[in-house]
Parts: sequence; structure tokens; C-alpha cells
Amino acid sequence: MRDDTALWDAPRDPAAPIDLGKAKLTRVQLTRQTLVSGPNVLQQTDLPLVDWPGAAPAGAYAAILRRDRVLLVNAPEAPDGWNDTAQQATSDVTDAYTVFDLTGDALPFLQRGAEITPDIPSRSVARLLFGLGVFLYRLDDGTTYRLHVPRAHAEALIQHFEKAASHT
Amino acid sequence: MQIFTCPFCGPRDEREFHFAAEAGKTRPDTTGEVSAETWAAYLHAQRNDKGRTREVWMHLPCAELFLMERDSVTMEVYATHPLRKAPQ
Amino acid sequence: MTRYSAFTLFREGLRGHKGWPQAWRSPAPKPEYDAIVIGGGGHGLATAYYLANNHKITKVAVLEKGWLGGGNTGRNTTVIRSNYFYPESAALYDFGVKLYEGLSRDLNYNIMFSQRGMIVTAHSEHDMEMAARQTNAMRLNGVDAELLDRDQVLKRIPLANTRPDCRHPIHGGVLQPRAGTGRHDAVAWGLARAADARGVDIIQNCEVTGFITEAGRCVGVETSLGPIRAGVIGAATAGHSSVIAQMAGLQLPITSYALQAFVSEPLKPVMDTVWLAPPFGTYFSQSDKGGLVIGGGLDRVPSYGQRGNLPMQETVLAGLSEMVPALAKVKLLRHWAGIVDVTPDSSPIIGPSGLDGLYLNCGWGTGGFKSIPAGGWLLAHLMATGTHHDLSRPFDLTRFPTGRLIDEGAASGIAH
Amino acid sequence: MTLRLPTGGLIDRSKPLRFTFDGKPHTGFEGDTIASALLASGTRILGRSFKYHRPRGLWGAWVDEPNAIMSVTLNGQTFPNCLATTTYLQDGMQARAVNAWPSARFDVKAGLDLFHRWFAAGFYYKTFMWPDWHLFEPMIRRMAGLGAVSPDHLDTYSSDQSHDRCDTIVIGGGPAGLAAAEAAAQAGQDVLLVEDHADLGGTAHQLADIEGIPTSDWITARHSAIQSAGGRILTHTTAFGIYDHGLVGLAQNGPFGTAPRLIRLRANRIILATGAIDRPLTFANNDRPGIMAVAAAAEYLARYATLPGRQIALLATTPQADTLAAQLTQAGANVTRVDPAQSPLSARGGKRLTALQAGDRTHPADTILASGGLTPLVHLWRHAGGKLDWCEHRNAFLPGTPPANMTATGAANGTFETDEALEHARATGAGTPTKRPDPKHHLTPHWPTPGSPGRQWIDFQHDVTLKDVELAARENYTSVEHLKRYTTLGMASDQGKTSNMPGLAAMAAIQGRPIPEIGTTTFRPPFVPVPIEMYRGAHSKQLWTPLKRLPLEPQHRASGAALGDYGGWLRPGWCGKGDPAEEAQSEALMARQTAAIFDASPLGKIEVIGPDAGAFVNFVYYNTIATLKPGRIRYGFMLTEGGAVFDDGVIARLDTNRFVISCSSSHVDAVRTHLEAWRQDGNDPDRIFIHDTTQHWATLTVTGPRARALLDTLDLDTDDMPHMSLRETAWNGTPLRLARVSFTGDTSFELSIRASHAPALWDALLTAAKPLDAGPIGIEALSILRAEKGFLMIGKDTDGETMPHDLGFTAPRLKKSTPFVGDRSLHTDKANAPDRKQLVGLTVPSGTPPLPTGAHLITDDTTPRSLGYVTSSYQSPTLGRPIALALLENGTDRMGDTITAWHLGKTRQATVSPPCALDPEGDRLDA
Repeated sequence: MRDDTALWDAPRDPAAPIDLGKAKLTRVQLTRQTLVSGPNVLQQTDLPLVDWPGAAPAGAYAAILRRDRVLLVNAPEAPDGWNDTAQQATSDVTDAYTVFDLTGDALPFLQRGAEITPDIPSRSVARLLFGLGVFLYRLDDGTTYRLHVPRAHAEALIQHFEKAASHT
Repeated sequence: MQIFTCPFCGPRDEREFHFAAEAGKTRPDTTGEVSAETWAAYLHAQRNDKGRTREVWMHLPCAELFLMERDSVTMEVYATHPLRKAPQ
Repeated sequence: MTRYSAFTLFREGLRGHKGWPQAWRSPAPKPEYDAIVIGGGGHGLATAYYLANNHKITKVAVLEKGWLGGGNTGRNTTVIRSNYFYPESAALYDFGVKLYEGLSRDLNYNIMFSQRGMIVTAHSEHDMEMAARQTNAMRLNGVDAELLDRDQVLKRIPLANTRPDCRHPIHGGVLQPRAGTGRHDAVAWGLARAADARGVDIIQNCEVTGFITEAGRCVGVETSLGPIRAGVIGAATAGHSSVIAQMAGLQLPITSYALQAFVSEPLKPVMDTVWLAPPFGTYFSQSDKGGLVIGGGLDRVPSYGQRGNLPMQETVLAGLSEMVPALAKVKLLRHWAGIVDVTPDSSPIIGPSGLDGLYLNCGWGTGGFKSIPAGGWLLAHLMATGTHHDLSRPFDLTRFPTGRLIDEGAASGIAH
Repeated sequence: MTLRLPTGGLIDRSKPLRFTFDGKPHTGFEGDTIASALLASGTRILGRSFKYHRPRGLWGAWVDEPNAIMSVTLNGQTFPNCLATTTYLQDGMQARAVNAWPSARFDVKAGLDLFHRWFAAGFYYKTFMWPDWHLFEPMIRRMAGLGAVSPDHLDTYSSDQSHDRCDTIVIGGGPAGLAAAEAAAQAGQDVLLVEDHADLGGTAHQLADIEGIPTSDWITARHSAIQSAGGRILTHTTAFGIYDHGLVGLAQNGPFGTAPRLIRLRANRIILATGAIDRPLTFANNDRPGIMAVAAAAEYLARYATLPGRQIALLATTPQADTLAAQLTQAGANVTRVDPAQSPLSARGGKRLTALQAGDRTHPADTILASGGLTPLVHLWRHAGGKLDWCEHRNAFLPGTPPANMTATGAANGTFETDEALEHARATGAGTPTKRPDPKHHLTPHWPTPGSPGRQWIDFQHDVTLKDVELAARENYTSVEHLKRYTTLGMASDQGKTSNMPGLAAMAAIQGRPIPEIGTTTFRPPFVPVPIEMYRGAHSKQLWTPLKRLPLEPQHRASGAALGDYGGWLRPGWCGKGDPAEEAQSEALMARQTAAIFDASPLGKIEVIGPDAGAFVNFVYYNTIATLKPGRIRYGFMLTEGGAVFDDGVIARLDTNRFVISCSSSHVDAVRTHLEAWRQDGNDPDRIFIHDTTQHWATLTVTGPRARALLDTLDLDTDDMPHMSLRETAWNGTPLRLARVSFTGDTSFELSIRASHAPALWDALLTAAKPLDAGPIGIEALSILRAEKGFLMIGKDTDGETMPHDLGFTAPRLKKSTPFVGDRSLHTDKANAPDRKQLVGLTVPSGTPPLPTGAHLITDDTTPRSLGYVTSSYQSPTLGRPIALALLENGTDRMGDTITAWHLGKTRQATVSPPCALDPEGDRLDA
């Protein structure tokens, strides 16, 4: 029985912005994140659809995850479960993903984690970054990159960016 | 590092993909009698073609199961196709 | 055959090595043989050698599409071991180790079997429990094994990572003292020379393109050098077993994958054993020449391309850097890949193919080199007698419909 | 004797750098390599060969150097096997020749060369068999190897990795590369030019002017033109390999002692302008210090303003030799031209050359410059799958059928004349298809002559001579790969850059076959040796498979819990500060006596939603789930299609169209993928949706006789909640999912709440627990609690062969009427066999220690056979005796039997018992 507590850095207070030198990682507290799946969900949503590289507006929007799934950001509350009229499945996942905005000279940081370029669009914002599953897209300012990472991997993502910062 | 094209997401790094199976396998109807040989062939037999292959892959970030035609020697990817009936 | 010995070497040294004969001939194929072995790698050559040596069947041809020993025999990381869990596997692989122990003298060719031991480390409490289960299994199977604690591991691998920030600190491990490494090319060459000396025709650059069947029985092969008939045919074509099977109208439970290997620049001795650290997915040893010989898991994309891919390189080499941080500054000299047959249970297939007259020895996955003498012995037995040796019977193709898989990975967590 | 010229070169004479070689102090200049500084100082012996310890000088000036390999120490850090010709000099470096002691000049093992006749190629295959190889191996190993690696770990030596892309990458910043990059950039392409020297220009520096412009101006002009057209330039960057789908591996080097950055570069087009290297001539004693490549001498002169010697015999007929002869003479050297066609040729002298013997003429010389012609560097071409064509006029393999999107230009393409190379390069850069120019000069071949006298080196570093090649041919190691492997030709750390061509040519000559028929060996990456560290990327320490972190980790840390890796999560193993095993015992006892709070947040919460959800879960579960009522929970297994137990856990039905699967903590990702695959394979994916909401929730388990009491204090109503039921309620205004399930055998509730609200709930539970003498427990205690009840842990008490009926769950296999994953596999011969390993308990007397986990259960034969093994074993604090679970062959039929447990040769007796050791009637569940 081995106590490995000291092997692992204590998780940072995610509320404090993280200075990466040429970039900055800031925690974003979203009102709500909602998974909505359905055969026609991309046509049904009346929120702006966001893909890669994308341009997410300030208010509510729908980030495309799959051909039949979106992540609604800051959308009105909706009941979890199956909506037979809309043929949609809904789950509140507000606390499942930690959300960061990466500002500054962001692309070199992202390119350390994946073969990634805004020049190659994608219909989905879901990808692997540093081997971690993330949702990644740009805000409509054209420079800020927004990342949703599963909460349990937020600390790992921060560490990856900090390691990248030591090389940029 | 190879680039595969998810039918929905487009070209992505091979690390986002998972080889599922050779294409063309159908699960025997287990409500009826299935011989040991039929079941074993379904579970295990492979064409394992050298050259042009047809395989089912999953793009892990979007979980899409799709068909990929590629060359197992040169690694050239000829095409990818969605398995879903109505691509959107 | 001129015997190799210190004396003949001394004598030839004095006369400029002018007196050494060919290690093997390069004969043209005859129209017919008693037995044909497809594949001039270690297993194929061993099959021919044992057909001649054990069964006195000498009218034998080995057909190799390239140069002998050019497949996985010449591309592996040279590890020889029998640290297996199930009695069937242990018996098979330990038979291989035992044959290796006498192989240099049997063949009169120094294959440099270096029994420096192999350690599979454990990195957690759970790993240690599995290590105990494994050690006990090996010992009950009659295979040498020791359960090591952390200090005992570090004594044998002084450079191992003991830093407090090591992601997977060493907890202990399983040592098989009789495991080790061999000189892979020498195994192929020694077998070729010994088989040739017993009358076997080794025919290189001869590619099999099809089977000749008569009344449902396989009676010969079509080759790039013309048809050749045979009383019995064995195939030992690791990596390409499915291609051969397709020629015979068969499908095997095999997927081909690239397995990479790496060698560093030569260093003075730093590593005296073979070390596999499962959580890092990496193992390595140091060759007699001084290079670190490094291996890991399969590439994740089914492949017949004999070249490696960067994602797995990153995994394996990063693993080595974590296992021994001091080696991170060592330079990598070469990397390459072999194509291995991967079966659902990672155990080999030895037995009738389904086409009468054609026997198989394939599916060794990443572990073919260590089993060369055993695989050859058993295929030779099948070809000569038409029946299984007790050691090969469990590895027959019939294990798939009966569900009697021998899945070491499932049982023990041991990487293949 | 200094060979440095007073002016010229790319070195900065205002910046002298002090260093030592084999302990002796030297001085060089900024811009020098270790090799050039030593050459300039008159040092002739820079290394020793691998096998015979022959003294060796410089042959090359860059990556093709086989001899000058050194351990270099700077700032207390030592790096083995540095190539002196590519290691830029830094002040304070201490260099030491590898494989030589005490120095390269006086090496105690030099005497080995006297016995060379017995060390022919492959001699070790013919001896050392009696009595055993083990007797000889240690000695051989000590003799072998080059540098020694220091045991220190260098914290500052840390790699970086990045991905990049461009339209066109031009590899090689010599004249052709510069011209190609400029043309491509001006054609509007996004260009990346990489050059492995620290400065651009390549062989251009050897020329006084190019296209009528002084060379340095010409280079500057190209540089500016590329940059102003938007092109990027990376110097000191080596393209070390080309991989599948055209990925280029770049090693961007920093100062000595830093790890190169690995850049994975994706380009639409690759232009190879990697140049060519000189190949040696094969003649007697051609390995002597002072015998240097013509191209290398030209580089030393041009870049480092250093003469290769004073009295030079120039043994070459190439146009490059003509140019060099004039330059050397002008620089004050005495140059004698010798035609390599004369024979026999031999070098005279030992550590210092005295003469070149050509036929019956003796040419006094301290230096011999030799060239057998230029060999294009086609390594990357071959990595990418390009073909090679043999050219009779150039006596070289040239790029033939190209790989996708790749073109070669300049000397790499066999064009050794600058003007023609520039024209071809510009057209190539601009994207105009262009034919390779015909060579102006037809090279007279000077290949090795089999049977000629003397020791003639083919592979310098590995000491492979022409006689070794002849021996290999005699013994029928004639395939090019056999030749390489038998003689070790081309396998040295220079990877055959100098030796492969002479080796092939020698074999061709011996066999009387044309060279292209012999073929080439495979060109394998990396092009030059690169540090292992470079490949590591971010995979180090914690970031080597980072663990998942709990929402309550700060709380656990604050309370002093011991955290560890449990199934990919960093979780509390135990909560107190005492001896870990005792803490686990007392925590388990507390759970049985009062109540315990356990952080079960990693448990899966995968929702299956949609009109076909019920049918789907019924299909993916072994157990019948279709009959589960909303608000109720069922325990079950998921199987692989091969019938093995893949995961276990509970599934709850929230409503008609919605289930939540509580899979094992370590299996969430695998289960989700498993479900997704089946959803899209044979089911209607429009009617089933799988939402992994695991991390939205934190789950806290409250278990024990006082569990209800504890929840009462939080105003959580547990009335009318039967075992295996679920209620969606709220706490503190937040939704809370309350499930009554038990992994301990005591009354238990799982409280799932949004992760952000977990700290408040945790604090409230701990506060409520105090007066009850209850408190938190870690996973070690939980492991004991569940083992007392015989509840299994997947992967610990099962293996990849375990089927559900081995665990006592037999009914669905025999009775379930609808198909399910793995169904047919449960009826194979092996699945039906009577000797399957089944889960049992083992009992040993009180007062004896627990059985070792991993002990085997054996037959009592003289040669015992394993019947199974102990999978879990603990001291039960509740029962006051050891308990154990085991997988045992035919175990259910052995209940009550005494069986022998075997561990490392020692045996103990145990009694086979049901897995459940505590409260088999289940009274505690409703206590």
C-alpha cells in the first residue's frame, strides 16, 4: 500500500487565470452545458451552430460534436431524458466539462498537442489534444480558442500547456 | 503519422481512430441454432488482405463508426464512407 | 561441412580464411520433393532442419521469396523466454528455450544465446499480486521464476528510475533467470547451414504464388521459379500467413500488424538483463555490440508495411526515458518494423490448415523468435507423421470453434 | 603545427573558445566544430575503430564522418557518442575519444590489431561454443560499445514537440535548396526551408562566387528573397525521416546539451535538396589518419579556413577535386595529383602518413584527399518509398520513380554542377516539371578490386575490410542484407553513409554482377542518430498517462487522505495517518459498526436514452434488463462477444426511455466505446443515444448500520426505498440522485450530485457522521468490505476468460430468450466444460495470516497441477479471521473440501467455501 499523494501536483484553483507567457488560460464559468442528441438535431436547433475553427458568439450557441449531437452552451434549461416530439435525448452536463479560453499566441500551444490548423475546417469541435478528448473552437473574436475538457482531465490539460509554455 | 478522414469530421490524425473490424461481417442470428464453426468464423476469421482492404473504424472523438478503404501495404487511403443510411 | 571451432578458426586465420566453404548452397529447385517448407525464416529453416535431423526426411526444399532470415527472424528484438502462465504455453515455450540452450552446439554455429535473465517489473500492489500469481504459475509449470522485491530489481537494473516523480515506481518484479537474448541472424544462418548440410535445398528468391491441388489434396506449389511438387507442405510465413492461406482458399484468425524495434548507438555495458515494464509499454536489453535494443507494443493500424509509425515510437521511446531517465540522452540509431501475425488469443497456430497436405506454423504474434526451434520441431513432427506432437495439439485451429483459446494476456496481463 | 589560415571561413576569430581533447587543452573559434578546431590545431588522431582499435583521423566534415566520435562534457553534463564533425564548439567543452584509453593517440588496446587475422567477419559465429557462450560473452561485451553513458539524469534536458504544416518543404539549404525555396516562395507557396548546418549555403561556401555574385552575397540574397516572399527558414534542423502519408520528422537542434525539438511537419510537397557525399576509395591502409574526403577538405577549407595538411596527395579525378586542388595550392599547400586508376595504391605510415604509394611511385604526403565520386543522399527519398535508378555515368544511385508529392533536385538528384543544379532547382521550386540535366562529367569508376593486396577498409568504424566482403561472398552471404549483417558493414553509427556503396560494389565485383543487381539495403530512419529524449514529447512524469482527478481531491488532500492510482483515478486509498493496513482495517470496522462515507465519484454514469434504449440495454447486458421497472436498479454483467465478463455494475431505469449504467470506475471509457459500437452496428442509432455524464456527477456512498440515520440528518428521505431502487430528489436546492445499492452488504445509499456541489455535500455528510462515530473510508477498506461479502472486482477476481456462469450467475445463459452480446460464446465446448474456474471463497483458521494473493491452489500429486489461484485475500476485521476469494477449477463442486494453497514453494491448507463469508442471509442489508 503506497501513498502516492506527493507524486501528483495538487490541482490548481481553476478560477485563477494561468499565465503561459505568450498566452493565457482563463477558466470560463458557463451557465449551462447541455448534451442534445437526435437524428435531426443539427437542423432543429435554432442556436448558432459552431464547428471548427468556428466563431462562437457571446450568448448561447450549439457546438457540433457529431452528426447527431450538439453541446448547447448557455441554452435555456431543458428537461433531461427523451423528448419524443423532437426525437431528442437531453442531458445536463454543466459540471462534466471544465471550460477554458486560451488567448494570446494560442496556436503554437495547441499545435504541441495535435496536428491542428484553422486552415482545415471540421464539422465537429470534438478532437484529441495531448491525447485528451476536448471540444475546441474559436470565439467570434477570431483569436480566442475555447476548450471544454472533461473535468477530471482539467489539471492534466493545464500541465500540458505549462509544459508547452516552457518551450515557447 | 497517418491522416484518416472521418466521414463527418474530415481529416484527422490517426491517433483519433480505432480499428474496429474488417468490413462485411454480420452477426449470426443467435435466436436460432448457430454452429460452432459459423460462430467462430464470425468472431475470428479474417481476410487480412495484403493490399486493398475494407475495414470498419471508429473516430473516437465523435464515436462515428465508418467504412475505410485503404491499402495495407502503402497505407494509402482510398475512401471513407459513413455506415449511416442518411448522411446529413 | 567444415566444422566450426576455435581450431579451424585459428587455422583459417593463418591462411587468410580462404578455406571456408559456403555456409549453404544456392541450388536450383528440383521438380519434386518429399516435403516443401514455405518460408525461409527461422521457423521454416528449423522445420527443414528437424525434418532432416529428427525424421531423416532430407529431400526437402525451403522456399523463400526474399533472402533467408529476412522476415521477422531478422527484425526482432532477440528475446528468448518462457515466462508463460498456462501449462500449454509454458510447455511450448520452455521447450523452445531448452532447444535454444543446446542450439549452438547442435548446429555448430554460435547463436550467442545469452541467458542474462528477463525481469517483468511490477509497479503497484495489484501488479505485485499478479506477479505472484505469475511466478507461482511458472514454477508449477516447471519454469524457473523468482519473485523479486524492489531492492532485488534495482540491484539487477541499477539505472532504473528511482526518482520520487516517477509515474510508475518499481514495486518488484518477476525474474526468469534462464531467459535472455540470442543473435537473431545467427539462428537463421546456423539452421540454414545445418539443414543444407543434411541435404535440404534452400531456395531463395522463390515466391510461392499458389497451391497445386489434386482430388482436394495439396500436392505442390506454384512459384516464381515454376511448379514444384511435394508429398507434404508446411507453411511458416509469419506476417504473411493470411496471404498464403488465401492461396489455399482459407481464412485464418489472424490480423497482420507492424511491430517496431529500435536500436541505439553502441554503449559500454549499462544493462545486464532484459527488462519489460508493462505500464510503460516498453522493454529493452543491451546487445553484445553495445546498442540498446528496444521494443514495445504493436502499431495500432493493421499493416503489411515493414516500417514504423511515429505514434508508437513516441510511446515506446518515451517509455524508455521514463524507465531509465539517464538513457534519454542516448541517441537512437535505427528503427524498423516487422509484420506479425496476431491471433485473437495471441497464441500460435500449429496444425493442419484445412487443406489436406498443408500444415501451418503461424500466428506467433510478437513472440516468434523465441519459439523458432520449438515451432520448427513441431511442424516437422506434423509433416513427418501427419499427427500432432503433444505440445502442439492445444494450438490447433480447432481451438477457435471449441472456444479453447489460450489467452495469456487475458489470464496474466503479461504482454506478448 | 596549426593548419588554420589567417583569413577566410565562417568562423569568428574574435571569439576564441577553449576546450580540451583527451585532456589536452586546445583553442578554436566560434563557428568551429570540435573536428575543425582539432584539425586546425594539427591533431591527427581523433578516434579509434570499433574492433581493431586502429588510430583514425577525420574522413568527413559533417554527418558522414565515421571515426571522430567523442564523449563531450559541458557544464558537468556528459553526452556519449557525439560526432565531432557536427558538434559545434562551445567554450569549456571537454571532449574525449570513445573506445580509447587513455587517449585516442595512445590506446592500450591498440595491440588488438596484431591479431586481426583471427577477427575476420563473423568469427564469433564459429567459436565460443564450448563449453558455453556465457564464458566468453562478458569479455566480448566489455570490448564492444563506444561511449559510456553517465548514470545521471539531466533535468534540463527536456524535449519539446510540435506539429506544423506548409505547402512546400525544401530539405537542404545548399545552393539548390535555396534556389528551389526562393522559386517556390515567389510562386506564392507557403515554404519552409530546413538546413541541418547552423548556417545556410551548404557547399556554396566552397565557391568564390555563384552566378557572378560573391557567394556570401548570393546566399544573403536568396535568404532575403525567401523571407520577403513569406517563406520560413529553420537552420540547425535535420529532416531525420519521412513517414506514412508524407509526414516529415524534423529535429530542430539547440545549443549543445539541449534536446532537439521534434517537429512533425505536414507538407503538400517535399523538395529534397539534401546534396551528396563523397565515397572513399578502397586501397591498402585507406583508413590511416590523414586520409580525408575531397568534399570534406573543401568544407574545412571553406567553412573553417583550415587546411587538411601541408603535403597533400589528391587522389581523385572529379571536377570537385580540380577546384579543390587550385584552392589548396592558393592557400599554401603542396598538392600532388594522383590518378586513382594506378595500382596498387597504398598509404604509407602509421599514426602519421608519410606517403601515398601509387604503382611504383611514392608520393610523399602527410595527407591524402580521396574521392571515389559523389553519392546522392537519397535516404529520405527511400523512407518515403521512392525508387532508385542506377546511373552509369555518375556511378551512383539516383532518385527514380518518385514517392507522392516529392521531387529531388541538386546534388541529391545527381546534378553536381552548380549552374545546372540551380536551373533545375528553380524550375522544381516553381512547380514546373523538369528533366534531370545530363551530367557533363562522366565518372571513371574506381571500385574495390577483389583479390588486391593489403588491408582495405570498406567500413571504417566497424573495421570491415575488402577481405571480409570476400569472405562473406565465399561463404555465400551474398544477398546484400546478408552481407551487411554478416560483416556488420554499414551498421555502424554512421549507418553506412561512407561504406554502403563500396560494400555493394565490392560484392558486385566479386560476383561479376552489375551493381544495381546487388541492390541496396533498406534506408532506415533516422537519417542521423537523434536522442531518445526527442521522441518523448509531453509524456513524462505525471503526464505519462495522467490520472483523472476527483471533484473532491482538495477535500481529500486537506484531510490528509493517502491518494493513489486506482483504476486510472487518483483516489483515497485510506484516510488516516497511521499504518496503512491498520487504517484500512479500522475503516472497514467502522463501516460495519456505524457508517462510512466513500467517494465513489468515478463510478460510471452512462445514460442510454431513446425509444430503443430498453431493447438495446437488454441486448448489451447478459442479464434481462427489459423487465426492469422505472425507479428500480439491477446488477448485471456486460460480456464481450467472446463471452467473457467485460464489466459488472448496476443499471437503473430512470424512465421508460432512459437508463443509467453504473459501470466500473476504470472502465467508463471502454464501456462507452463498447456501447457506441453496438449502437451503430445492428441497432437503429436514431433511436438510441448514449450520453456519458459520469463527470457531471459526484457520487458519495454512505454505508453501514447507521447509514439511514446519517442521511436523516441531511433531511434525505429514505423511507419506502427498497434495496435496488432509485429516487430523484434534491438537496440544498440541487438535484440529487439517491440510489439504494450495496457493495458492502450493509444498508447503503449512493448520493449523486452535480460535481460543483460535491464539496458542500461532503462537508455536510462528514459533519453529520461525527456524532455517529462514522467517517470517511478509502478504497482499501472498501475492498475488504466487498470481499467479506464475496462481491467481485472485475480484473481482480475475474480474468479475460471468466464467464458469468463461473461467478454463479447461471440463469440468463440457460433461459434468456432474446439475443445478447456474447450469447453464443457461452455454449462452446470450453464454456460447457466441467473444469471451468469458478469463483469460491477460501477459509483458513483464525489466527493464521491471510493467504497470499496470487497463491495457486494445487492438486496433491507429486507433480502438482494448478487448479486456480487466490484473487483477493484480507484479514476480515468483522469476522476476526482471514478471508479469501479464488478462481478454482470446478470450484462449486468442491465446497467444504480442503485444498492446498501453494506460494513460492510453500504450502498451506484452506477450506473451499462460498464466496460470501459474512452474513450470507443478507440480514445486514435491511438492518
